[in-house]
Amino acid sequence: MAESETPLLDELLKGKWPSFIKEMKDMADTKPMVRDVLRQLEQSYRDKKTHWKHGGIVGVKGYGGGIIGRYSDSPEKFPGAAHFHTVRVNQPAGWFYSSEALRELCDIFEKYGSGLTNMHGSTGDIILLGTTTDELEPIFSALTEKGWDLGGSGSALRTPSCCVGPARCEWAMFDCLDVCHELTHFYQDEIHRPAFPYKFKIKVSGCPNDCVSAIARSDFSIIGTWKDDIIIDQEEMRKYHAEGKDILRSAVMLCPTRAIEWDGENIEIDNENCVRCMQCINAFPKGLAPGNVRGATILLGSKAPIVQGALFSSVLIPFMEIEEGYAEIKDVLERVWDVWDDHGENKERIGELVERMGKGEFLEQVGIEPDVQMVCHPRENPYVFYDEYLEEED
Amino acid sequence: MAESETPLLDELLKGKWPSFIKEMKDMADTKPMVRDVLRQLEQSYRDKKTHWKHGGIVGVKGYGGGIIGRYSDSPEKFPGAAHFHTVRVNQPAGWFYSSEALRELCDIFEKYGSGLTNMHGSTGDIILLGTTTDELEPIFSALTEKGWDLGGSGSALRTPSCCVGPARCEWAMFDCLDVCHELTHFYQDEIHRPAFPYKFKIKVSGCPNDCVSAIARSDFSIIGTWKDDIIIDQEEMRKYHAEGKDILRSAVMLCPTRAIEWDGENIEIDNENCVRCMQCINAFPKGLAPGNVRGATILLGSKAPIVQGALFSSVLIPFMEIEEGYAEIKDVLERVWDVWDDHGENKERIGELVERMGKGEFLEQVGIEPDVQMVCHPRENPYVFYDEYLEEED
Amino acid sequence: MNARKTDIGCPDYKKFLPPVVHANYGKWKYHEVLKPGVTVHVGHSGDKLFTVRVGSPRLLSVKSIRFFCDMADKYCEGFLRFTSRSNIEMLTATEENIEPMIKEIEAAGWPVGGTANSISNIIHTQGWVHCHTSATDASGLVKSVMDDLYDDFVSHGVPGRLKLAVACCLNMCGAVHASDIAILGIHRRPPKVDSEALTNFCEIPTTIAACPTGAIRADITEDGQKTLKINESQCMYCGACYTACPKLPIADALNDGLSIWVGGKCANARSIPQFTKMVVPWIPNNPPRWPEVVEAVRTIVDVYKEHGKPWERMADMIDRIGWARFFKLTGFEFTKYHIDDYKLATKSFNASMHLRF
Amino acid sequence: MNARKTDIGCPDYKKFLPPVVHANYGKWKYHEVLKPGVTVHVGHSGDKLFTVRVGSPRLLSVKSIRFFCDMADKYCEGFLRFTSRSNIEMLTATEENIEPMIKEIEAAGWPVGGTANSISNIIHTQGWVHCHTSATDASGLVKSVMDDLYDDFVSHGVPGRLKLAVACCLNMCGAVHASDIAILGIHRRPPKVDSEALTNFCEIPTTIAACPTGAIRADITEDGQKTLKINESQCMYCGACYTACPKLPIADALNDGLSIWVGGKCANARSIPQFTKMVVPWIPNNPPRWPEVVEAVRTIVDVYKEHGKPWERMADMIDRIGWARFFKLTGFEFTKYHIDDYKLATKSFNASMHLRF
Ligand code: SRM
Ligand code: SRM
Ligand code: SRM
Ligand code: SRM
Ligand code: SF4
Ligand code: SF4
Ligand code: SF4
Ligand code: SF4
Ligand code: SF4
Ligand code: SF4
Ligand code: SF4
Ligand code: SF4
Repeated sequence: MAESETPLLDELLKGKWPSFIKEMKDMADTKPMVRDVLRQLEQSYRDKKTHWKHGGIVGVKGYGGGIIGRYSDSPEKFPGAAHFHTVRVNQPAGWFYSSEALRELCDIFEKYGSGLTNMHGSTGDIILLGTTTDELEPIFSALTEKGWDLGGSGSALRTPSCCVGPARCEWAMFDCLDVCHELTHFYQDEIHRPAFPYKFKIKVSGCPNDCVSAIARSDFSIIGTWKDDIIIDQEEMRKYHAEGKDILRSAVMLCPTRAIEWDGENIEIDNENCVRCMQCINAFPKGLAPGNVRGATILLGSKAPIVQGALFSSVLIPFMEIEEGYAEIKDVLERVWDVWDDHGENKERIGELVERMGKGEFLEQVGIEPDVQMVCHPRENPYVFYDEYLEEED
Repeated sequence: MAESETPLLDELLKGKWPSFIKEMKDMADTKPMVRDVLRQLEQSYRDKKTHWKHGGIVGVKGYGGGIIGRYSDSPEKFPGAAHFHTVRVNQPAGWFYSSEALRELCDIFEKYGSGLTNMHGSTGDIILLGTTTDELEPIFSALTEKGWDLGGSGSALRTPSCCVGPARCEWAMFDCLDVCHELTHFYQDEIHRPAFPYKFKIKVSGCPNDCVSAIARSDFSIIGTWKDDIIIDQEEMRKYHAEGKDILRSAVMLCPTRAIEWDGENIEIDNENCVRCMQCINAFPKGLAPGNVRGATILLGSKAPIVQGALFSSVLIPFMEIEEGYAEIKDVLERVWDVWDDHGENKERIGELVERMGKGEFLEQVGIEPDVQMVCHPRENPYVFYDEYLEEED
Repeated sequence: MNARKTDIGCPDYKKFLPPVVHANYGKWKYHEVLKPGVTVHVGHSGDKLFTVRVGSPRLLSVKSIRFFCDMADKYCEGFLRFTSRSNIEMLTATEENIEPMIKEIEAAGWPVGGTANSISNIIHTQGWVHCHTSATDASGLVKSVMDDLYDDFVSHGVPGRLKLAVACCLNMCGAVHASDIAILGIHRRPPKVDSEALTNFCEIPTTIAACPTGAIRADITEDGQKTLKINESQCMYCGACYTACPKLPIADALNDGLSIWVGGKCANARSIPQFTKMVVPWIPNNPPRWPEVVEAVRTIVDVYKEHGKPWERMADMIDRIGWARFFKLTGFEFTKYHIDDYKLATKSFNASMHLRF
Repeated sequence: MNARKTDIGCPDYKKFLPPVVHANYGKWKYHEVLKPGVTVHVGHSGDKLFTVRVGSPRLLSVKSIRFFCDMADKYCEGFLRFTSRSNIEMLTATEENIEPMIKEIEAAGWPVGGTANSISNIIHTQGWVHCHTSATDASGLVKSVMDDLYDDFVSHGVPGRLKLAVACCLNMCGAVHASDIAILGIHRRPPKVDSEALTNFCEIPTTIAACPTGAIRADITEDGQKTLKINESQCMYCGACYTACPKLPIADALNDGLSIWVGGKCANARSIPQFTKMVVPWIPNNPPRWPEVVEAVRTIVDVYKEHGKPWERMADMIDRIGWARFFKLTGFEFTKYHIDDYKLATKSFNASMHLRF
């Protein structure tokens, strides 16, 4: 591709950070559609404006999602960009790959599309960035042939994702990869056939460090924690100390509830006041470890700001033991969906429903006992709606 | 008064805390109206229900407030309680009295009313608890004769109040008694002739300890603070230490921004991070004192919860030097009232107006520059309403 | 206008300041609490002002006021003041006067205390003594609770200052929304509609507009009269409609009662001001001594005494130990009614993994 | 149904785990960061797993992916993974492989780093590369900013983890609402109404209902066509109406641009999760390299480097030093637009005397 066609974009070939323009140019030589997309992008850089139109509804047979339709607003100028749909491919839990499997994916993407990807989309999917309507069925066949399926889009369950967890992290309180995998498989219908009031995301983090931002970016957040005391290896703590690690400034003074004492010899933790924030453990992984009674907290409702303001997920089940098969998680999930089905308005995320309905009322609907850990503090206003009042005859 | 008439109330004569029933009974002997009020109260104790009706509009000539009308719902049963209006008398700043002045008040109250008072009402007034419509003009004349005037009620400026301040406190950053007195006198018309959308309260505290709860209970809160460094007397600190006072646990560890260091010999304060909370000064009044550049913060908008939820006042002017005559305070006050007059709805407190209008917009209306100290943090949502946008020709 | 005086404002406070205050006005150096109820303020001049704080029921007869005037004349050069919590403060520059004065005051049945780490007087309101919207009696509650807390008024036995408030309805005249412990009278049944001649007393549109939840709408009685109808499931008993329209009485002996709140504060020391939080949604009215309320307050005070650290206010302690532990220690039940569902409710949800087990 | 496969879900992750992971799955003991980009995880068994983290533009061609497959085959027994920030992680049990692998990867132009106290990759979105509602280009911004922050990716020079995000419109696909530093594309001019054939493309009631501020109402054009009218003073440019109706284009070259945000976080370490806060309301789009944005981010990073204490995230640092000082140190102007006026605005007001001078 001649440099002169995209002088502005070429500026982005400079600099040390790997360039997405280089990635695109690498494909442009063999893929005319990429060349036109680049030319259209150059136009955007000149106009300071997108040149994509609203997506129309495109997809594969039997699925209501997984493809994001995308059309150029100037197909006459950029014919290769006329269609440039996204295919969302459901990633394996934890984003682990064998080179063999990845190569198969690459071959498919190169054959049926632009050969460009996002590894990965913000929700977690493998994204094939750009193909035409005609190629959708063929690419779908090729993918399923090799064991791949589409991810979610629209008012559906979105592709669940999880942190690396037990595969490479000492702090995973349960098998987050397996939970993610199992939920993905168990709810295939919910992923592929949008039937919810709006989108619904699940993210699974092995501990409160929350390396997949479950608390901020998933309607249903499953995050590991523990119930019993932090396990202390005093010897290792003394070693850290001897190495010059500052236990005072990296743990004691940073503990949000000041639950730690360190006298230069021994560390002591007031576990009743420990809020399981992870700070001391993060700082001293050899000396401190989460307890043995491990499980997860379920939190509900996070989302981006459109249009009532962003929400974080908030505690729905303070502690749940995670047992193989994950029946309890599924049970809660389905009860939440039922209430959402009955009461959710169109385009109302579950967090917004809880806000509108009231969390107390929502708990009752969903059949979960109120627990003080669900709130930062009890109500500050006296405006209680009582279910009933006493009458003379009572 | 025969004990048998009020058996339930008589239970409240027992116990060590001074009894309001005793106070009432003490007057009942000479005041039949008090006897009937007691009988009505006994009835309430039996019925678990008030026996007062909505107040009608009563008052003294030329004033729109200062009297709270109160009528019995059973005047036939309790004729002495048929009328039992409250007279709000504006207290002297700081609630200081000479015995002479108090005695004069007592004489007036006994002559023209029940002889019962609240010393004081929650807003700060001296309250004469109970008189009849006929006695209102006479009592008003008697009061003004002796130098007393009524306080506020209704949609008016309410009686300002202030802490004991410079009269007996080392921490008063300015003369809160004088500010309170001056504003009371300067705004007599606003107090006596309700012309606001709703009530408006002013409270003045000499320092952030806020001994009159200005931040929680006044629309316009004037609270003392200082700008420069905390004054340290190391010698006195060492004495405290020698006496066994725990500087670590009473100051260092309680400082909200951890701005204090104490090495057993010297105390050091990072004044840039000190948020003027007063804790360390409270704990060690001989060793630490507020700086010399003293003034006040003006905060706006606190109120009880009816009906949008309770509000605390929030920062309007982070720091104002307090100069005799208080022209700057008056100027701000009047600009606030102007905006309220123009935009406030009926029964909308100023804090509610700010909420509805947006604080940024309110600041513009009232002519005060936005300052980051007015907020805990900048906005968390992207929903900015811009005043204007650029057009092609710009 | 004739000679009728108006707009003279309050008397000048300067007339009422004792000489030692005049001399040291704005020039105090420090203070010390000598014992419960007795403080000394020392001026840069070296002058001393002694204050003796006396508990008061706030509702005072002229007889009692005159008694304190007598005390002031005898021991305080004729001056005294009241505090923002309605206590009486006897002011003297003469140290020797303190003990005889205290003796005489105590002998007359008045408690001396309320300073520093004691439980001071309870800020309260009118109740059945004087108000038409009251769901309870404020003075009776205060008397009952203070009888029980008496020892904490006359001693310094709590970890930090402990500020109590009572209000008899949601209007919260006083300090309920920002107190360490608060008792709040609440209605709990939607107003009854007294259709008879309602339109003579009430403006229909104003009344409808008064309801913050939109629970009220216009209606017609069977005999064709204009009236109002309340959607009961939308009502949270604020009484705003009753204030607008006396034909919507909200008081109801069976359902009126008390709620208990904790953790509010106004001072900026350590933590910023905090709103009070509801911990017991409802206790029935049980006059004349409300034993269940007294018991609940006592429970909270005991937890605070045992678990609070020096200087910690209730809010600070709970912040440290957590609400879960507070509910466990007090034995109060946590219900769905404790979870905010009003306008800013979202901000009260625990949107974090900070949990205690 | 025919042989067409559907609903097979994602492949089993177990197939893709390297042998050392299989052997130590769920049995890791601790980890250490050996140098920027290189970590070791040690199992209770004593086994070691080394990870080399490589920066990625996220938008990868199959060519690049195949390159990493080659590297995996050569050094990692054929396995690799991606992180939640789109970095590539090469996984090996063989310590000797680390250096040659790094050498080869770096030689091909890929940076190794992003661990611990470095600035990791920027979570971002589609922008002009693929999205119809974008107010800016995400990838170009990321490239421009990361070129500038490159040294902080390959070293451990920041006080704590520093997480960046970019999103190209208010939908905030990704992490903008909870990041240490975020760049957000915004529109700043109300949608234009393209009345022509509007009713063919848009449902009038749905579009009116889509607006959260109620700024849209039905209207009639001069020639009697049904159309929509926007009350511009009520519009805050969220684009919700454009999503519902393509005939309300909101993109506008002159007014679209970027806002800069700081202080969000998701982790629960120390403080609870925090939303990001707006610090620069608007910078015009200046492609291809957005120098003003790069400069603003650099300013923030420098302040953080100078004033942050170990482990402190941006939010923790600002909490300690105060927002006033943050604005002073960065030189950003504080305006009325910084003050929240949306639904929960009240909770962001400083209702305290905690002030810094
Ligand atoms: C591809 C992706 C961005 C990316 O570059 O990675 C994306 C792209 C779009 N998002 Fe998103 N969202 C993507 C992750 C997110 C996330 C992050 C996450 O899932 O962790 C969020 C914030 C979390 C959340 O769900 O709230 C997100 C919040 C939104 C919203 C706002 C929803 C809300 O309730 O606030 C919209 C608007 C809508 O749904 O109408 C939206 C809409 C869109 C649409 C479909 C635009 C539209 O209005 O039709 C975008 C299509 C772009 C395109 O042409 O490819 N996208 N979107 C991400 C999905 C890839 C994947 O499947 O892996
Ligand atoms: C007498 C007093 C209580 C007391 O026992 O001390 C009082 C008594 C009444 N208050 Fe109050 N308020 C009194 C201080 C307060 C305070 C505290 C304060 O001023 O520091 C508040 C909370 C702060 C505030 O202003 O928000 C307060 C908040 C209310 C409200 C709720 C206003 C709001 O916007 O939230 C109402 C309802 C109303 O205005 O309709 C109210 C209404 C009333 C009325 C007039 C009842 C009514 O609806 O008509 C009460 C008359 C009772 C009676 O029969 O005597 N009162 N009222 C206090 C005034 C005495 C004085 O002048 O010194
Ligand atoms: C007399 C009075 C002012 C007045 O004008 O009437 C007063 C006087 C003093 N206050 Fe106060 N405060 C008075 C009501 C308040 C209030 C308002 C209230 O009680 O409703 C507050 C805010 C309440 C809140 O936060 O909810 C208040 C919060 C403080 C604080 C901060 C306490 C804290 O740690 O949170 C201090 C500092 C301290 O305790 O050393 C303080 C300190 C003081 C000092 C030590 C100031 C001084 O140097 O003289 C005085 C008290 C001696 C003592 O030990 O009691 N004063 N003080 C009020 C006495 C009320 C009473 O009879 O009990
Ligand atoms: C690989 C990855 C998980 C994954 O499944 O992909 C991961 C891996 C680790 N994280 Fe993370 N985190 C990863 C994204 C996150 C995220 C999400 C994000 O970046 O968007 C978060 C929450 C972000 C937030 O708060 O906004 C996150 C918050 C943490 C924290 C808490 C940091 C804090 O102090 O606030 C720790 C603890 C620590 O730093 O020691 C942590 C610690 C770790 C450890 C040390 C866990 C372990 O023992 O292996 C791993 C990091 C080695 C290192 O130094 O980087 N990880 N970590 C993600 C790498 C992203 C990247 O390429 O940079
Ligand atoms: S969330 Fe916890 S378990 Fe998962 S990778 Fe991060 S630190 Fe490890
Ligand atoms: S995990 Fe957090 S809260 Fe618990 S002791 Fe460690 S630092 Fe403190
Ligand atoms: S508010 Fe401050 S100045 Fe006023 S009495 Fe209390 S401590 Fe003293
Ligand atoms: S006044 Fe408060 S913030 Fe300032 S140093 Fe003292 S304790 Fe810290
Ligand atoms: S709180 Fe309610 S009942 Fe009590 S005095 Fe105030 S308005 Fe009357
Ligand atoms: S009591 Fe309050 S909520 Fe109930 S109907 Fe009346 S105004 Fe509405
Ligand atoms: S943030 Fe907005 S413009 Fe960017 S991909 Fe998401 S929806 Fe599209
Ligand atoms: S951009 Fe948002 S606020 Fe503006 S008119 Fe459209 S929907 Fe309404």
